[in-house]
Amino acid sequence: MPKPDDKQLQMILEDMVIARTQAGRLWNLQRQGQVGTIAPIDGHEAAIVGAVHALETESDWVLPQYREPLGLRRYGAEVLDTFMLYNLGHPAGGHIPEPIKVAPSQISLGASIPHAVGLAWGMSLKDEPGVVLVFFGDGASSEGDFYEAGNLAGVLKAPVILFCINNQWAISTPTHLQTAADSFSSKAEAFGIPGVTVDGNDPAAVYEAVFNARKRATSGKGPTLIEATVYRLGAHTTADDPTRYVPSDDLSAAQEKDPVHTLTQDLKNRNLWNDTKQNEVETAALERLDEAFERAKNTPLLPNSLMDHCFVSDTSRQLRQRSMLMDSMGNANE
Amino acid sequence: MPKPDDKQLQMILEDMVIARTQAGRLWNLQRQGQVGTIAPIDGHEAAIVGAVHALETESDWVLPQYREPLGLRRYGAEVLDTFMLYNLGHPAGGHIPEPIKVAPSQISLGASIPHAVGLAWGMSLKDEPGVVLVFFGDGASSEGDFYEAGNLAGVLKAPVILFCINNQWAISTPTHLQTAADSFSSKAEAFGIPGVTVDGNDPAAVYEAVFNARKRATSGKGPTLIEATVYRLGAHTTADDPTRYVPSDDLSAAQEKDPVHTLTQDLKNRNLWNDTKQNEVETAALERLDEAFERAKNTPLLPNSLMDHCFVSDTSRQLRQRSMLMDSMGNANE
Amino acid sequence: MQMSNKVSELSMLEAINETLHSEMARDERVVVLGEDVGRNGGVFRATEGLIEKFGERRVVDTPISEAAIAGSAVGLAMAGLVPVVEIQFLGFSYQAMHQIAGQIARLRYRTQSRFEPQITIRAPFGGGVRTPELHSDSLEAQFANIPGLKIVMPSTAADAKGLLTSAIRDPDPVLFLEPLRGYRGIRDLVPDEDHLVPLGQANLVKKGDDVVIISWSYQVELSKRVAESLEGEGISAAVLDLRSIVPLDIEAVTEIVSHCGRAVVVQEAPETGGFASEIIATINDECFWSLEAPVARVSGFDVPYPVGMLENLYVPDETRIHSAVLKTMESG
Amino acid sequence: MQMSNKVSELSMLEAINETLHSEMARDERVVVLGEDVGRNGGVFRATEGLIEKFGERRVVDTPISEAAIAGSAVGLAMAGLVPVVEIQFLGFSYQAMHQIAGQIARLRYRTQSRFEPQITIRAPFGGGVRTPELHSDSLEAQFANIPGLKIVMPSTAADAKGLLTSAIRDPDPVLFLEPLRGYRGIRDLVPDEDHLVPLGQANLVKKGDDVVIISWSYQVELSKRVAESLEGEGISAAVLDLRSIVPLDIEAVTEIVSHCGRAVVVQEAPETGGFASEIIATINDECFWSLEAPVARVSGFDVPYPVGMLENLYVPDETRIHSAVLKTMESG
Ligand SMILES: Cc1ncc(C[n+]2csc(CCOP(=O)(O)OP(=O)(O)O)c2C)c(N)n1
Ligand SMILES: Cc1ncc(C[n+]2csc(CCOP(=O)(O)OP(=O)(O)O)c2C)c(N)n1
Ligand SMILES: [Mg+2]
Ligand SMILES: [Mg+2]
Repeated sequence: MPKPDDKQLQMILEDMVIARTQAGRLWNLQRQGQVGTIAPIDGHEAAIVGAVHALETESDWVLPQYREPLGLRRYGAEVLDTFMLYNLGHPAGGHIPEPIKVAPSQISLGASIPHAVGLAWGMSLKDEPGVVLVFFGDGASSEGDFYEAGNLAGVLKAPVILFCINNQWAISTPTHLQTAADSFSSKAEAFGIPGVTVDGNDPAAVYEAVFNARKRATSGKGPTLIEATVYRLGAHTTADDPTRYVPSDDLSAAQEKDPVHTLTQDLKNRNLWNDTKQNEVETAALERLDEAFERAKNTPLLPNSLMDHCFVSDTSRQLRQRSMLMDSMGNANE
Repeated sequence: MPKPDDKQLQMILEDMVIARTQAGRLWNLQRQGQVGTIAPIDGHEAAIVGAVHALETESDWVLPQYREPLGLRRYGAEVLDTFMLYNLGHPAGGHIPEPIKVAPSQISLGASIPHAVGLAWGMSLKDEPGVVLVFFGDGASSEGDFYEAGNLAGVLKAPVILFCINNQWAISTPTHLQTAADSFSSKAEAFGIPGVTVDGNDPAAVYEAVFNARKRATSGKGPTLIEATVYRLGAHTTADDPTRYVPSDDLSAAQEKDPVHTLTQDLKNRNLWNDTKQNEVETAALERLDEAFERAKNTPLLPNSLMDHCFVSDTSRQLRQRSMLMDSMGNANE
Repeated sequence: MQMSNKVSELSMLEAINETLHSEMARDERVVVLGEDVGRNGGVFRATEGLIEKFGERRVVDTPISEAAIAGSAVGLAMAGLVPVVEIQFLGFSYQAMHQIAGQIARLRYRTQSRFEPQITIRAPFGGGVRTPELHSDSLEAQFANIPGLKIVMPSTAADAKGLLTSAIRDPDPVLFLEPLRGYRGIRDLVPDEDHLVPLGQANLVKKGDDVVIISWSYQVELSKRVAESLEGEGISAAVLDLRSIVPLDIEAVTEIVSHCGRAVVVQEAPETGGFASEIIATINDECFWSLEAPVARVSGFDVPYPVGMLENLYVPDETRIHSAVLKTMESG
Repeated sequence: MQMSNKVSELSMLEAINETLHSEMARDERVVVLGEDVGRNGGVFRATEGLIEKFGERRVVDTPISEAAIAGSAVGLAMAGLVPVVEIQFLGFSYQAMHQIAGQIARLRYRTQSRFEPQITIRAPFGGGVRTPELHSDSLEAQFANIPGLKIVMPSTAADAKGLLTSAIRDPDPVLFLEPLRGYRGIRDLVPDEDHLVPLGQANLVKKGDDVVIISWSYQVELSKRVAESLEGEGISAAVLDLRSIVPLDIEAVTEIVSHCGRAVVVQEAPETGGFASEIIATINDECFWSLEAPVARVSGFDVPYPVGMLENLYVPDETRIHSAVLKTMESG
């Protein structure tokens, strides 16, 4: 049944509203200097949440770029908890605990795509069930990593879903300067795999595309490239000033199609959602974010963190550096 | 007039026969330990020579991979002379003299493709006429450089011809392990540019494809990806043993379609070629190769060659290294 | 005061932007390419105003393809243009390593000067501003081991102008590395007129007799502060700003180390294989006998560049430089 | 003679091939991937016979995509497999630099050990066999400045087996660099049984009292010959084979340098920023006071690795090592 039923749509909307609400609070926290640079999710909710709801969280991996974490709630509360540590610049922000099948954010554009292919390939070598879905942007699709990995995935028939969120911008670079291809999904031709473009503002369409790609992958037929077209409604990040380059007409037109508003309206019309529910969800989302934020702030920063986890055990030079560091911190505490 | 006329076909066959003949002699020289590793041209003659004959040597650049030099005779005698220096491991083997628009061999697979795009782009920025044709193999097409550069070329509408020689093998790797794409030319879809596959054993077909691509490029319409399908009739290089992996049936089938034999037969049938001509051309080709080889062997190796041409002028450390080197060479001569 | 002596107080970022403007105006062969360098003026505004002034043909927003950006610069140079490339953060030069190290650095050598790589690659790097991964890494030593690349690392706004001008006009490829912390954190007087600082000449920014602190890029700023505070403690510390690590001003290093007899080398990069090692090896080669104590090095640690909360522990600070100097003074 | 003491004379190539066979047999998580590693058995035959024995699922001929090869190894490791990657020549690791340096080396650190990069990358390199461009370059110093990578460079067939076994079993990523000249040019007695040489333990291959020659990989072979010939000249030269440059056996370096008081470091890489600098810096740190002369370094030159006819001038040979030792003996 590739289409999400009403119950699923309600859950999808709930996750979308939560993501949007928490993104707003996070933006404010950044403006107050409480967390580091943030890449807002606004406009991407349907694409991300719709995709994730078509996965089996127990068997399927998600490898995000950096805009997705707030949309991955379905994978467990730990995703948000870890994300808040990440936003603080805490080293534990890179460790989403077992058994959650979500990788931490990837800053190096495109670099996770070969990881996804290798992971999917490895799972199939081990005859493990499941697929890997890797998120990346229209901009990231220009990296050699995307192409090399997509081509490799095609040859290996790896159970991987290459999920390109085309939000029309790579920072200030519009898609027509990113590629002359007809669409990002048409790049699938180069890999000999199917490519589909879906309206990323329509979570049901996204769900369906991922559902089908998943089925294809798990039945040994190999990868699919999905392009979800959306519009980046916010800034690239808190460090960006989109008024320098985003035409305001384009933005207004896109706001008309805001995926959160559209689905809210739709479910309201069908009596599957109402303002009370909306308020409840928003309130709980903020409480949850604040709680995660507090917990993150109270997570001790172990003095060993700087030197730990480079190698399993220190080289002799690292040992010396570690003790030098401890000495100097001891001095600083005196 | 996209088709080569009979006169052109005769010139094409002449160049093909020369290439094949010289390749044989070069192979023997390598076997005698007189030159370094050689990548034979056998089977690629029609694709290379056919392509080059559709170019304007005064305005158009050729950036080879490593299998092409013997097929570039049309660009001038200096190409062979330089190639022989290259085969000896002489530093002057990298310097094809001005004004010949041919780059030296490229060992790093795919690496010349962005160069070609940049060069074509630069020529169009300077409003210079001409196009750039870059040769690369089916194997090289899997490098990120091919994809990144192809995509960039599409965006810039650079006057470049991406010429992929699909000889069915990348050393021992057959094309079905190289990509799952329907064809190498279908990768053009990813760049939003036209892609065509031509029979690389048919020099007229190759000529026509390059002629059309050139016209497209010079009229500002941008790049074309051409795939010329051939079969590698020889070893990958003198260091390779293809009997380990090339099915002998495939090889025999390919030998039936040997481009040099096919065109020879064709022109003979039409009284445009005969055995006398063939003998003349072969004899002259060998003489020419031997002459180039002798000249290369007699080209002095200047003691400064090791340190020259890194920077325009030495750093102080290089100066010290240079004098150390001169001292030790002085000592060695004593 | 003469025209040519006029100066303005600029941040390092402003000095870089101004230099790009004047070099593009001076030489029409100069083209600027990179991610977001056009309409957006660069994510740090280093290329601000260029596209408006010089147009879309000479100032090009590229796809996100570092290898194709660096690789196409080779072709642009072959066409006789002078590409000035921006890699958005130095860490992403890894994506272009085969083009930078394998192609750009060797173009002149492998073609015996048939082709000339007059290419400048600008990239920000360095710690202290809590950036995400791969934005802060100091990779200069990795590039220094690649023959054929010049590596320039200014520590002042005036030098940024003088060295970038030289870099763009230099017929050899130059990696021009800009400290993130210095973009707005460094301000000084910059000549308004054409200003050239030759590549390969270190700057003795502070004289001293007891010990010399040798560094480059933003660490010079910290070294100066330490050297000044040491005056109060009766230690006369010189500060040598290398300005470029390739070419390395071996003579300047030798002279000041021979004079002081003691040296501390400061870098942000990890200790193992960092460029400080090369400085120490050079001192060993050139003026071993004048050393009164082993040369000290202050470095990042041998772990990947860490997340924001750990950054202050990782990046050398005044305290660490200060105590390295004291230790060196006590030694021997 | 006990079973476990049996040895066979093998070339370094044979030792590597045998080790890959035994590690694949021992641990079914081990998979081998790379260009031409399957049907062809590798362009040097290092992976010969593996595909026949372990099948196409565990021995995979990949497309020519170094970045995807290294990058997919990260995913394979995340899946719990143990990838052993071949990069056909070390020079082409540049194409994968963003995956090796930016991802593999940091996987454990950035995920605080949620993911473990038990990945071995094998690659041949080094001069003396007149290869085309980028086949011979010694890039070890560039990798040594990337925290999170171990770098192993054997000089004997026995060590190749012992170190490769350790590398494959090591939970951290290891770059295992194989000298082209050693593939067939080095032969020695290799234990038939399981043989492990721990990573990070240098080998004092020859004792000596007057001077120590420190090197790694094929240059150890030359250094040994020089040291032996020096005996006849009345100079007692030790030879220290580092075996791995990360981890570096600082203790072994310190001990032998302190004992001899004089040292020569030999590398094939270009001088500037080569790993010899790091050895000299380490000696400066650890045993400066026992030095009786500056440490000498013998290196390639600061130019790109040259074409075949110039190779003999470029790569350090016995004559250059010999004269560096004599000069060091005369110094001070
Ligand atoms: C390899 C690499 N190059 C450059 C950057 C700098 N950068 C960060 S985000 C970004 C734009 C990414 O655009 P896209 O992939 O479309 O994702 P979006 O931000 O639109 O979601 C760039 C260029 C980077 N992080 N990694
Ligand atoms: C970047 C890079 N990776 C690997 C190699 C090693 N190598 C040399 S030739 C070759 C096969 C190339 O195949 P293809 O591009 O099809 O060209 P062909 O030899 O068939 O003409 C390989 C893998 C290389 N030279 N460069
Ligand atoms: Mg985008
Ligand atoms: Mg081929």
